[in-house]
Amino acid sequence: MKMVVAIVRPERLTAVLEALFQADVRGLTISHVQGHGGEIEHVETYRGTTVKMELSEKIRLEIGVSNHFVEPTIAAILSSARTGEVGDGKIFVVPVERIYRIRTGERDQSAVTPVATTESPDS
Amino acid sequence: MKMVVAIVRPERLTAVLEALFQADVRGLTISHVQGHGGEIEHVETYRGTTVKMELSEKIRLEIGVSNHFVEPTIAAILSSARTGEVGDGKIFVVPVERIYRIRTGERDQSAVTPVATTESPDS
Amino acid sequence: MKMVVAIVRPERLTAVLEALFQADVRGLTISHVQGHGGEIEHVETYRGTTVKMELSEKIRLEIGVSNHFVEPTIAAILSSARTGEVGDGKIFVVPVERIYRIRTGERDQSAVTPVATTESPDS
Amino acid sequence: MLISTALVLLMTPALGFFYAGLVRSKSSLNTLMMSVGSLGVVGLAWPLLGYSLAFGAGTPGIGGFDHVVLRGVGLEAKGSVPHLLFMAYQGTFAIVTAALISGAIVERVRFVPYLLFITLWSLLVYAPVAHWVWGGGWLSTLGALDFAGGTVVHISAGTAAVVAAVMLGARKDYARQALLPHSVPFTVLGSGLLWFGWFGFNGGSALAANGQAVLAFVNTMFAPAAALTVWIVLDVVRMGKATAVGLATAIVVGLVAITPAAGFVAPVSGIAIGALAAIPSYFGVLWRARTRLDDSLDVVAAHGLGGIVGALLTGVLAQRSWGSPVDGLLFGNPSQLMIQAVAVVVVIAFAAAGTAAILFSLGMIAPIRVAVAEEGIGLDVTQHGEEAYARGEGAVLVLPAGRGPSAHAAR
Amino acid sequence: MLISTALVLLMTPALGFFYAGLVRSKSSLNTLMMSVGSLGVVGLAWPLLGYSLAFGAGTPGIGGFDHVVLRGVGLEAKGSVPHLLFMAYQGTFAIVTAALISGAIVERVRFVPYLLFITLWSLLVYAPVAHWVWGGGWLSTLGALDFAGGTVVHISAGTAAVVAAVMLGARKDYARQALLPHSVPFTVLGSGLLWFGWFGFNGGSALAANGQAVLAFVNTMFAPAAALTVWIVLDVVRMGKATAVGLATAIVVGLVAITPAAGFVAPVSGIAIGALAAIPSYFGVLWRARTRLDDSLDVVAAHGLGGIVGALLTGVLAQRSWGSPVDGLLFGNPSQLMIQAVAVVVVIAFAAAGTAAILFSLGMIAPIRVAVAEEGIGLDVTQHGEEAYARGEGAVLVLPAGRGPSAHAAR
Amino acid sequence: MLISTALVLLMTPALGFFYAGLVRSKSSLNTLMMSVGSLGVVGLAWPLLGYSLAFGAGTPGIGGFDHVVLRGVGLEAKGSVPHLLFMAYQGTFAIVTAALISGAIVERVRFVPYLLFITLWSLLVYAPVAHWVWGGGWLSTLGALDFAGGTVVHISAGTAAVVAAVMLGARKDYARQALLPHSVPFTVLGSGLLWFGWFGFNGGSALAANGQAVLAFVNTMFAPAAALTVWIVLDVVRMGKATAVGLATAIVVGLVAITPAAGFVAPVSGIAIGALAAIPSYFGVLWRARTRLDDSLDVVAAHGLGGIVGALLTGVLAQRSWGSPVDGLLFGNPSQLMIQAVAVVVVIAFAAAGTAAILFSLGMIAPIRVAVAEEGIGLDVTQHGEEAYARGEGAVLVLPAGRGPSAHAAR
Ligand SMILES: Nc1ncnc2c1ncn2[C@@H]1O[C@H](COP(=O)(O)OP(=O)(O)O)[C@@H](O)[C@H]1O
Ligand SMILES: Nc1ncnc2c1ncn2[C@@H]1O[C@H](COP(=O)(O)OP(=O)(O)O)[C@@H](O)[C@H]1O
Ligand SMILES: Nc1ncnc2c1ncn2[C@@H]1O[C@H](COP(=O)(O)OP(=O)(O)O)[C@@H](O)[C@H]1O
Repeated sequence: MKMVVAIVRPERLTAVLEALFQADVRGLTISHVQGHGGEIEHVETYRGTTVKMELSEKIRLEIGVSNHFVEPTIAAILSSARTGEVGDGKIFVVPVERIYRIRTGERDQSAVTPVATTESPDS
Repeated sequence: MKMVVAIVRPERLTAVLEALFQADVRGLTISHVQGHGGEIEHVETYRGTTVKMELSEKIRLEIGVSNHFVEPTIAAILSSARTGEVGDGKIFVVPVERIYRIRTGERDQSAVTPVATTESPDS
Repeated sequence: MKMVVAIVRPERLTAVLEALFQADVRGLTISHVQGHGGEIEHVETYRGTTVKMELSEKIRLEIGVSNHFVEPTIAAILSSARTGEVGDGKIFVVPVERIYRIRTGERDQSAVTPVATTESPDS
Repeated sequence: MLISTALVLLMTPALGFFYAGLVRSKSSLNTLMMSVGSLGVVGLAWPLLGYSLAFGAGTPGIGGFDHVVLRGVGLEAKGSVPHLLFMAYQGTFAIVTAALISGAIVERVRFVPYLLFITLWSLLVYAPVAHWVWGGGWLSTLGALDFAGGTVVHISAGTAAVVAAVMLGARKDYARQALLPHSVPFTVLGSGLLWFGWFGFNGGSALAANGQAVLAFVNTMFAPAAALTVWIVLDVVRMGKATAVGLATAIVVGLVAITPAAGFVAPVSGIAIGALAAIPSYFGVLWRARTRLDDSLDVVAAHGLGGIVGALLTGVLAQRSWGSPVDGLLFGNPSQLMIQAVAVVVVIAFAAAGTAAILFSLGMIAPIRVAVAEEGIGLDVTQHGEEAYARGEGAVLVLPAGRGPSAHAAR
Repeated sequence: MLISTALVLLMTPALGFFYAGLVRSKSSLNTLMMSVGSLGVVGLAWPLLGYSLAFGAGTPGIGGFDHVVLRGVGLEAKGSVPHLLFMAYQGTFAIVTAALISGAIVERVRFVPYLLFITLWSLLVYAPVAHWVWGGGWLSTLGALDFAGGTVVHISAGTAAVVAAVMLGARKDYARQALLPHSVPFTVLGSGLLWFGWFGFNGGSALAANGQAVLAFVNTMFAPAAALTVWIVLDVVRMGKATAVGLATAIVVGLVAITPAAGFVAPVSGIAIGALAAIPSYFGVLWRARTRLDDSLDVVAAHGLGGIVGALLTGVLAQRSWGSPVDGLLFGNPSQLMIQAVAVVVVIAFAAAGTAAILFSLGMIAPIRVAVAEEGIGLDVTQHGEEAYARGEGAVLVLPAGRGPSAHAAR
Repeated sequence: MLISTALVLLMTPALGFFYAGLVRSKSSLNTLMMSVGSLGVVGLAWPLLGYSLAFGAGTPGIGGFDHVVLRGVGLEAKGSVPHLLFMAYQGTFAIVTAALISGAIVERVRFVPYLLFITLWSLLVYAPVAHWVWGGGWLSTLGALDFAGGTVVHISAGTAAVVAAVMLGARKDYARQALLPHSVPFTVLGSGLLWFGWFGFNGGSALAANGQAVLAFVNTMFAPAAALTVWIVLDVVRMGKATAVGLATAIVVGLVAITPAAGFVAPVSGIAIGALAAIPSYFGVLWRARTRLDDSLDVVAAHGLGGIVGALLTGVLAQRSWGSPVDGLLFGNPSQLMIQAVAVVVVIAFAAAGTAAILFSLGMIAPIRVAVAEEGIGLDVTQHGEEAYARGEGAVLVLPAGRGPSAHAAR
């Protein structure tokens, strides 16, 4: 199993969620983050104080998936989050050793499988 | 060493923290996240605009532990975070290669060991 | 490739960013988190209600780096984030299997290499 | 008078902010609307019926129906102000009194039953009490002093608060989790605007811009200042720190305590009332938090206790030389204190009985509390389908029912 | 009068908060400044020129230039108030009317062109219409009733709103993404302060603290209460839930509708106007959201529709026995309703044409809309170089240009 | 007058919001309480002692003790208003003046020493200066013009601000990190309410609703409008962008500058004063940020410079034909400008010396600054044990000391 961590632009979030749901990825967690990369900094002024803002708002998605879901998840994000401008973000794939579903205590494969779906255990 | 990442309900946080402290897990970091899973969506209306809210508030815990602490940590979370309703959240266990304590520069085992406690180095 | 995750004090963030940029680490993502460790708790009172605050504000940095960048990144954080008081935070190094740059679809090494820089592919 | 009325009207949204700042974010809109809603329902019930019950000719116990739907309320003078304006001014009092109660029962009440409750309460509890004291009823005959509403407004609301909190029970998390104010600045904003509005409340109660209005006004300025200072001292002595929530509370306590006395006592007595009233309320707040009584925003300690202390001290410190119709205990008239005590006790008893009866009856028709799960989610989403501070992530537009595919395609 | 003027002035920041709460956080300062900016530019243009165009002696169509730069505006009485005060009071109306329009075009307009637009609008559209109705122009000769600005203020602003929204186009995300209010408490705060200020707006329009002022005042209190209650009922019937944004909107609708009628109708009629006006505006808001018209904050539904309903109902319910110069339809004078309708139609036509002309001309000189990318980033950063709620992470101080290394070393 | 007093009282919480919005979230409550606390301690010290020092009969240098604890302050007329009301009105000025200083020393001062400081300051600095100018002291004998407090309020507070900022030193992060406003909307809210309250400040200073009050009122409306417009122009010229913080600041600068002149200059001169005053304050703000002077919220640039410019321009533009007792330079009386300059210089010297003496003495008794570590944590938690926006995670209820196990079990 893997954890797919993606940093995307806030304004693409709706599109990314849609793409993920269509790829049958239904469990995910997001958070507000701020990122620094190649983006152009913007300047703000408050009275006499001028500041360069080095960070821009991003959304971080964290998606635990079983192995055969990794590719579709990445494909969905890549296609939906892209604008082509600097600052589109990154995807990281991190190995996961175990997953539990807290509600039932189920482990690994079944922990990330929505109840209605069945899939071959290949994590 | 492992990183235990747990997504739990905000209203269970107090209970989870208590359970972790009792299991002698004293170092952890939390953040506010929003999750999508099997939860029932709720609808909001602002004047003529009706929206379906696909995400619900969750808390993410991130706990770096040495290997023999993994089981107690998971057990503590599983028992304290459960309500039995859909939306209780997940636990992910991710491998960690190194840990540093910034204050001292200590590494790995000793970096996650509170000063007062001693334990066998088995990570 | 690795993901370096660091928890630092908010008031050290400016220094940490500076140190990282000087170490040529230019891609990173931060978020607001709250941590519990050995810090002294503080007490707050709202009318008749007295509470102990078990969590203190921290900043979490998440930095995806290629292997030969791990050491400089850690060194930069360790030196810039330290105050010597309890509560300085931790660094975790997590293995990463793949990295994508969303804008271009580039993978791994080149996904975390700023356009202007060249480096040997050794992840 | 016009401006006094506007000032008192402003007190209701101000109260909403005072209260909303003190609750958790997930129920803050609901708390705000508990006040603002009163502007709607009580604001409508008053001209239609309430005013007549309170100020219509009637028995010593209650007014009649002669002014229902504002019949006979025109621009002719009633005392020194036009009748219509008098009615509106009194209406603002009814609105804010009903809204005061909400502080005791935040974060757990269904919105529509709540609106019914305060509407009925304003008609069946507030209007009679107002009649007794100000509408020519038996308490005014008895000679009870209540300049601007210590008994009518604050004691009756404080009593209703405790009864409602007991009958509806505590929030599920009360005394289990820390329930912290989500926005102390809003609470301070509310207290600042309340103070501002209270100048209309007390200053306007002289019903003219005369010497008594000046006295009431000045007392309304310095009594809270004294309460504020005493509260800071108590805070610093107890904890070494003065709290912002405490300051905001102290302002309200000082205002409540001076209300029945404002036009009847010397300015120095006004300062004394403010200073003295801070003490019982301060310890009342501390004591309440140790009990099982989830009077969530301390309506009892602030308005109930503050109102009682004010009403009794009025009986002690009132001075004919400062315009009071009778002297108080300190100026040689001990019986006035008795009369004040009678008024306090009777109003408490009546308001308690009335509130209980209304809540009980309503509870027969429909549940008043929300479900436990809804309490967990928060009342903003479950009662109003809104969030106070929406960020919009993960919000998916729902096409309005009537928008067919063609309309959509046309875009 | 003094205090009425101050109250109306407060309405403009209040409007800013009402509007700013309804937009996304990233453009909230811009929205707030669209109102506050009007205090600057329209507040300066009025004494320099606008007042003369509106109230200077002139033709039935427009005033003259005799009061330019306040020439001849002194402390001598104009009617019952000093001329200078009359000018200032009218100025507050001009300021708030121009600011009203901003609600239709939030989150997409460049700030400086916007300021030019409202300045010109206040001179070329508002001033003539004010002249027609209040400055001795042809609509006052015709006998159109407009107590405190139903046509002049609300219908003209509502019309300008729809024209501007159409000409500038919708926000890029409109009807694609959910655009949610970032702070409903600010919206409620704004509506509370608007109500408070509106007492000056309507109450002051009698230009004296007389019976008519009392009537206007009382109507300003109970009409919104009725609108509020009706809105709650409609919300509950439609969705089972009353919304806070709805409550805030209802207050404004009730206030708008009673504005032209405030000093001319019986209090009971005032309640009826508030209650009736809630209905078209309620459905107007729903209907608008299904269209492509991004009148973002529903200026048309609240001010346009509310103003029209109010203006027409004034023609129906006005009563000479309550101080109106003529009776309305219900009291035996059907022609008044015709006159009102004429006023409504003419003002709509003129305001539409004028707004379009100004926007078109401005658009020739410079783009009025921001670039699409700037819309994405938000107008606060792109137009003002500020964030409403900055947290300061990753902000690096830029040394001021003039600070050389020596100055720096000195530290 | 009553309402003017209420308006000025509202200015103090308004100022609290203006200031609190400009600081970091972690010290925002502290900043707010620095203003609200003044309502308590200065609000109590004034009737007890300050009023007597300022307005009691005495020497040209200071009043006496004849009105201590309000002795002899009753409802009899003092000039055109009741003595008691005059005292209260003046009290609101003392309160807000003391609170103004706090802007220079936010985020680093212990709360209780701060309260002692402003209390002493109001007695030892403010009261004498008020006596000189308004209480029959030597500056009024000299003929210095100060309508509503340009020297007494703004110059004295601005001077105290710079002295306190120098003596207490800069915040530890000043000029090292970006210290950004945590809530610009609160700052704008504060400036809006300040403007509203300032109508009482200037309008009420005529002590009657007469022609002079009208003039003062109108000037209070258009001078800030002019300052606002000029500030926007300066911002746009310098950076291409108008800022919201700038707008809020401009309003205050315009209000400050017109204060000494409000009832003495023609409306057109008032507009000129507002417009001219924006310029030095604008560049003052820019210049200050390059220095080591951590006058954190620019009290000196806004109130000090604005006050000086206003006081001097009063000497230039005052006109007997508009009610001023003497003409200014432009109207043929150059000596008035000299007198104004003397008043400015003397008040600066006295306020500087007095402030330094008080701070020095207090510093002998107890440290005034918080520890460096506390500055890092923020003053809300360390000084008040509260957070402005608590979310409640990780908050564990502490059982009150007195709650024994039995009481707990009973639950
Ligand atoms: N090495 C990294 N580690 C973590 N996050 C990164 C890294 N590089 C970039 N990011 C995140 O991705 C965002 C966009 O990255 P950037 O390099 O500017 O764009 P692009 O991928 O289009 O070249 C950044 O704001 C940051 O949040
Ligand atoms: N695959 C996943 N990856 C990351 N987070 C997840 C994943 N699945 C669920 N979550 C998180 O767990 C929460 C609850 O999950 P859900 O599937 O609804 O409940 P349950 O585990 O009770 O079936 C979600 O809101 C989301 O935050
Ligand atoms: N085991 C852990 N897992 C995750 N985060 C931790 C862990 N231990 C500490 N932290 C984070 O580091 C912060 C400081 O840790 P603490 O142990 O108090 O300080 P120190 O490292 O100086 O001993 C905590 O507030 C928490 O955010």
